[in-house]
Amino acid sequence: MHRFPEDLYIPPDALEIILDAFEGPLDLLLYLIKRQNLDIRDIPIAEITRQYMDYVELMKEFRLDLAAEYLVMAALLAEIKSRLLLPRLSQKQEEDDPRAELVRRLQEYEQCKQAAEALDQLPRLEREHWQVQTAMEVPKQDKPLPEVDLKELLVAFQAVLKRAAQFKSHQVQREPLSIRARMTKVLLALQAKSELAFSELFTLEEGRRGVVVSLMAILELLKAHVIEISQADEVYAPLYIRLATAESA
Amino acid sequence: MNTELALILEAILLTADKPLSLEQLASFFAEEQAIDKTALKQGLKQLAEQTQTRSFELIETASGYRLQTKQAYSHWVIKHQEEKAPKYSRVFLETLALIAWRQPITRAEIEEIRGVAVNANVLRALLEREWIRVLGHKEVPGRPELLGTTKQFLDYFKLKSLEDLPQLEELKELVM
Amino acid sequence: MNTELALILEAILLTADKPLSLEQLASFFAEEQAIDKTALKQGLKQLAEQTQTRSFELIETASGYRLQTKQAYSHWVIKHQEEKAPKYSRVFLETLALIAWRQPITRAEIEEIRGVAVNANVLRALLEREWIRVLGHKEVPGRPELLGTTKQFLDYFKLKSLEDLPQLEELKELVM
Repeated sequence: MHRFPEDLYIPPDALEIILDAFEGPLDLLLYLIKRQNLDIRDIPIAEITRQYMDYVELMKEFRLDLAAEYLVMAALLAEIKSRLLLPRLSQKQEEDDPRAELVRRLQEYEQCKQAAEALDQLPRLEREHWQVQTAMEVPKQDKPLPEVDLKELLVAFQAVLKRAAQFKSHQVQREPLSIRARMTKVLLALQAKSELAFSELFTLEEGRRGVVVSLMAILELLKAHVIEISQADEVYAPLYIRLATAESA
Repeated sequence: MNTELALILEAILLTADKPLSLEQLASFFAEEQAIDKTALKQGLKQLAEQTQTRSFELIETASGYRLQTKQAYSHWVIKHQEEKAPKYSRVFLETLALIAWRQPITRAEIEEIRGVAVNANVLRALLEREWIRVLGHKEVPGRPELLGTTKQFLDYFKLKSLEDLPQLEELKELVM
Repeated sequence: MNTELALILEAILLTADKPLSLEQLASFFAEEQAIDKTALKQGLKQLAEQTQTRSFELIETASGYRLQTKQAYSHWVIKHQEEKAPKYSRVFLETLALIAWRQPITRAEIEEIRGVAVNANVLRALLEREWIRVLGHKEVPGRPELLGTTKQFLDYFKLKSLEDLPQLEELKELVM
């Protein structure tokens, strides 16, 4: 069993907090450097790598869900360490400190942290200040309601689907609207009449396609536990549809 | 402290969204600073005096105290309402769009697609405008409401039926 | 009329639900009483002076003027909220900070600096609050979106412009 890094306080029952406490590998590295008052620009790579690996091992030991980024950083540190150990062949290489890129990233991240703190310090609404308002006693006019154009609505729909797709790995599936529209129709009919015969939900004039749409809508509603179907105990008794009740769910 | 009390009360009332009773006002003060009704009333009296030179005044309604614009200024203030045609927010339009194209849909499903909590005010506004209604309940734990559009919605957008809602593919043509 | 103007402005701002620009304020006055910007500014200055003895103050943010409670009263006013003031997580603040200071910036660039994947919920919450927006696309393969902050962001943090963001320390050179 690994030793806990000495100066990190770990609440006994919440080891996950170690992982939560850091925003990522750069944050963890920065913490290791800062707590020893080291200069970011001149990190003792071997020592810092050892400490970093201690944490990573500890996290692995407790089977914490270690983000891949932590392992990538571990590999990078090991690589820098080995390059530093290699004998320097020429003058030119001396200028080329293998740590340079890491230092740049650490500095950049530190600056980001600093910016976040600066932002948090700014006085803001809902914490230091509130917008003030007085009540207004004016004759209530008929306030015109906002107007909406169907095109606007369609654009909003497209925007929300686009955003959803961006944030999700799977596309929001496109269902034919006709089925969804029919689902609403069925529900409205069930609100007017608590029970409907299965056959009442089909309009033969709509033809084959209409019947299929109705059937799909009914199946969708069944699947979603919104309606239920019942049949009397006779073989050819008609099917009845009603809104699902809690007991039937 | 006394003048200070009037100002604290002013700050509280200016950020309240409804009239506040004496009890409610008292609850704004921590135990160690507890303030009795007499002191509160005195603070309010002082505030009322101080606002004589301001554009707003302290009034007491059935449910408590509130600061409101003086009548003399209603002439200007009323123009807030005359402001150009109001517009619905993006949140409003997106919520309505999802209810229209994806009905019957639950609140949780809207949240799932939009990725953020559904704004209660938006739903209320949609219900008030009678553009949406509760079609039924999904018989799963919590029995969430299934939302759908109304006839009024169709009428407003001059649609004969939901099938007439344009498909996304038509967007290009519409925008052109 | 002069003191009166300050009070009229007070009444208008006290009944506004967002900051109002000089142009917007001017539109509250009828043609026959038209007020030019110099006069308006003077009225606002007077109002600012008058509110020195009140619990609220006049401030100018990116989109205009607004009246807000003075910081000294936040202690009381905060009790309107059932919970404590919203606290933003480090991920939230760091992501927002990068977008604010480094805009226009792509999602990949944020990931590169923070060393971890961007949290989709954070971006969504920022978009929903309308603190960030898509400014355009970077013309590289994949055409990633370029993110930047909005006026609402500036208003919330009481900033007049992006230049008012606190200065950050410069990056230093590597010690060799």
